[in-house]
Amino acid sequence: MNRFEVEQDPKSRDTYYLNMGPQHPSTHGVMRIKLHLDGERIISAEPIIGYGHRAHEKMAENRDYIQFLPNPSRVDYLGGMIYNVGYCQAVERAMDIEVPERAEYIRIVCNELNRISSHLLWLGTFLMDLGAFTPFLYAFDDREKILDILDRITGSRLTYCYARFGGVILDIDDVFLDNVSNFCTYFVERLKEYEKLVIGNVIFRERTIGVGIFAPDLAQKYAITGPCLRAMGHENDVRKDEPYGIYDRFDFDVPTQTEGDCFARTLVRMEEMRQSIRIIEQAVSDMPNGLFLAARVPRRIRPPEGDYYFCVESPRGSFGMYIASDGSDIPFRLKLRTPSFSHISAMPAVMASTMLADAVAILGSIDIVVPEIDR
Amino acid sequence: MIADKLSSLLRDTTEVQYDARGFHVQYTASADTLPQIADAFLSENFHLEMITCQDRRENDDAFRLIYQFNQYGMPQRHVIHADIAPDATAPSIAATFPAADWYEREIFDMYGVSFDGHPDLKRILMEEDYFGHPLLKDFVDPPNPYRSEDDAS
Amino acid sequence: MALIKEILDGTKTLLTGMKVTLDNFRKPPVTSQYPMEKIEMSEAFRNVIVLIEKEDIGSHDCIDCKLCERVCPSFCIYLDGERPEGLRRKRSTKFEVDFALCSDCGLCLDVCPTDTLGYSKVHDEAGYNRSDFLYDLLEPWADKEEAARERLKEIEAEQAAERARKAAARKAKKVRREK
Amino acid sequence: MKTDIVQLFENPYLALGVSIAIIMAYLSVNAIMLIWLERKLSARIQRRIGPQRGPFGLMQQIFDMGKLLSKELLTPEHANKLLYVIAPILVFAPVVALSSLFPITSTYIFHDFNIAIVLILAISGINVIGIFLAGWGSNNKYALLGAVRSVAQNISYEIPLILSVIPIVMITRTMSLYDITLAQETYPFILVQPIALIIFIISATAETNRAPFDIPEAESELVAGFHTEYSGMRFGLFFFAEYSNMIFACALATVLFLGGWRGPLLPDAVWFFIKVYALIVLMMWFRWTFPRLRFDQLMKFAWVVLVPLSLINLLITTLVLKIV
Repeated sequence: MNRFEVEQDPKSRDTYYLNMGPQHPSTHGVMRIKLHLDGERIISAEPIIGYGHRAHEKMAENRDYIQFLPNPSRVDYLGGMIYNVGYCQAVERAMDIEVPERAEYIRIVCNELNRISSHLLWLGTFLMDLGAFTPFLYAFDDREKILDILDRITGSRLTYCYARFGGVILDIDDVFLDNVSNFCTYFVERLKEYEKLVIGNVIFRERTIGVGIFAPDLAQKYAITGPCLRAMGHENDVRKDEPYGIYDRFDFDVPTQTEGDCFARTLVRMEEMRQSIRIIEQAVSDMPNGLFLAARVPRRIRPPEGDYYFCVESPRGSFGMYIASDGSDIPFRLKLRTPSFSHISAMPAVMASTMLADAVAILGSIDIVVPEIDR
Repeated sequence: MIADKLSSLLRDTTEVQYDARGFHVQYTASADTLPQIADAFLSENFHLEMITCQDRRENDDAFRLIYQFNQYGMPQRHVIHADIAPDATAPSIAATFPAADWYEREIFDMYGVSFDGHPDLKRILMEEDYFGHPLLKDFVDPPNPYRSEDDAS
Repeated sequence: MALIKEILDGTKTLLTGMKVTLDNFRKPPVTSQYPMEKIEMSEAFRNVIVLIEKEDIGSHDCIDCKLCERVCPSFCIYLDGERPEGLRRKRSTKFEVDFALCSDCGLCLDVCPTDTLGYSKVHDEAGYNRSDFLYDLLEPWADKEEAARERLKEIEAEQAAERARKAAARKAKKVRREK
Repeated sequence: MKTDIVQLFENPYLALGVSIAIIMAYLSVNAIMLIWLERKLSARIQRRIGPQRGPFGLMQQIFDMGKLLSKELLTPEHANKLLYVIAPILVFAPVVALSSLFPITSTYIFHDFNIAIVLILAISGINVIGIFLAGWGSNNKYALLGAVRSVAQNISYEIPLILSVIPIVMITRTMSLYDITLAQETYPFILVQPIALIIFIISATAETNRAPFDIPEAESELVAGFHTEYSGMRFGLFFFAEYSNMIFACALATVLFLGGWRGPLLPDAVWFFIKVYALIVLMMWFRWTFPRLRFDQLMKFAWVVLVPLSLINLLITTLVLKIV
């Protein structure tokens, strides 16, 4: 008996269990949700995770800080750049490594481009879960443009390993900056099109308004972060609250909605893309000259003994890295606190007493990335 | 204030340098007071950011549970260290913070630490019939039965 | 009345959506015909690592320092080397990369002291076995190895002469200062 | 002057055989062409190129057919074999049976039947049974859910569909499709019954289980709905049935509202097919633009919006006919 089970007539035996997943078109990966259904209505939902467990935390205990560099971007393949940069920033803070100005600006541009590409993929897959196939391909087309831009300097399109302790691996050029500015102008127009096609659509509104409401107390109980939290009315963004890197130099808003339903989450993410464009435009116009990789980086990365916690705003929420160092080359313990893990653990409370089709919409709207849950 | 509520429950309060460490206060507590600590944090509008564990059997002959609480708006991270003996169980705080439910399952899965009063303590990331606890320092990776010799490179 | 207004508003949004798709219908396709038309890989494109030619040597300059082997997070580089007769530096005799394990992180390029590692620009490798991806990076350089070693001897001789000259100069300076 | 093709033959069984052969041949080719059209259209809407094998990608469909035909027909272990096997046929059969009723030209028709509309509405209801049997027989929870949804949806939308046809019958005082087309000599009925046409198109989209009303096979929720377990040509029959149903529904709309074969300059049959395919393109356009409705919203839409609206339309038509 699940704690979130809706009361049910004990005499009624007309309920059944449905396995949504591990292979299901809308679980976005190998994840399983055990649904207890009464007709189309969900009595209880139990997410079962771990199908994509790759033991990143164990890997971290077996290799030194530098060798763990390619891993963070594999934890969440959609926000790879943000995770990659975030891990570098965590180690840089622990080691007190100075990062050159130019590198910081490059990181901001890449981070925000990556955030937009992640949100675009979310938009596409979310709408595909709702049955609209065309916006999915439009979103992928735009995402492809971002990947092309990032591909030019990072050499990868999905799992970036671009940041290094003390900067980035390759300098950007004017062509890159031009591409970015062109993309910004193009994308602002394109967002309006999305809004016409999607946000205004009456069917989309019917499917999302009032669906999958995160009750106000849920935030505190389950440590909801990111766009899901902002859709509940909390103006909470790691980039504003604990500005890491140089986020405190940029002027941007934290979009919030109060309803906490799928539609609010959609609006928050759409607005977030617009704010990311704002940050990128500022960063591109202020781009300083100079080094892109610090000249003096310690050869051996050995943070002083103690615990470190560093969190970044990933497209899904607050991604935290807890590093326990014993003063050696190898982390004693590296815990990855991933936002999707918290969000999916709240699913039993959110999904109870919704419809089967809503379960799909909710899963789509919270933007889960299964490897990030399983790590 | 959270500090007043916690003063009777915690020892070794250390204010740490936020700029270097990323959290504000670090405490050491004994494991059996964890439910009271959780209640205190809940009443002060904190949320449970994460629970994790360290295998310190080699140095201190203990597992160290690490609870991290934070609050929305103004970040205020409180980290609580609670050492438990390798064969002891810790009290569950899933009743206070439902978020702890999965974290405690994960620690049970990865370290074999049991939690009293957990609603449904079972493996979460590894399959249910798995034998070991992978994040223990003395864990040995078993040979993969599904991979044939000529496949291995 | 409210219902009718709702229906009309809803219809309007549906028509706006249909107009968006119609507008896109008139635009040209954005897909590229991949196998028919080759895609230019970017400058920074990462594939399997290769040994780059050093112009003065006429071949690669891998000195078997094993730094890349040590830093590789996937442990997919296998190196071996020897010190040829009459050479100060070592030459690698085995440089294999198991690309099936490689994660293209680029850490080996970072640590390479002679900068002789680079990326291959081939992007469409395929194979039937894992062993198909065990690349021998020295293979393309095998026939140039002899010449390279000869060349290296000359270079090292030059370098030695340079060093000797500098040492002599230093010595002379020291002697002069002592005087 | 009209001539029934059926009456050209002395032997009625021969006539039947020839008619069915022609219709089957047409429906198969039509389904293949419509799949091609849908794929090309969706590709252009999504700024892709779409199928490319052969001229204009036409060969792609032939190859796909070959693939479907050559695939093994799998039957799940605990499926109800009989129901599982006859379900695809039951879905496809009504369309074949009813296609003979449409007056494609003013001169030659298969057979003019004086209660054609009643026959069409009655027999087209059979394919619901086929879908339900498919879902029930394949012993799969997703398929069953799809079947349940499908039955509820098809029965609900049958009512506004019928209610939107009645005004036409009232105006023309006949149920023969040929006579209804003749009655639209001066103007097509879209001008007098626009609301009925809209209701008809919406209901027909729902009846054919196409997006945005494709909840019985909603692939993001139910994997593939009622045909989850089907493979090979049995799946192909469902596929054929979908497109045949489409052309069937659009042909009915053409006859009832758009004046059938009537049109200037071009031959009758050409005008008929232009109208039919224009409606089909419209339905495809819907599909590639809109998200899917939720099951309960779909039912609500039928009962709260469409049924009252069609009743009001019927009432107004009655009043106007009474006064005029």
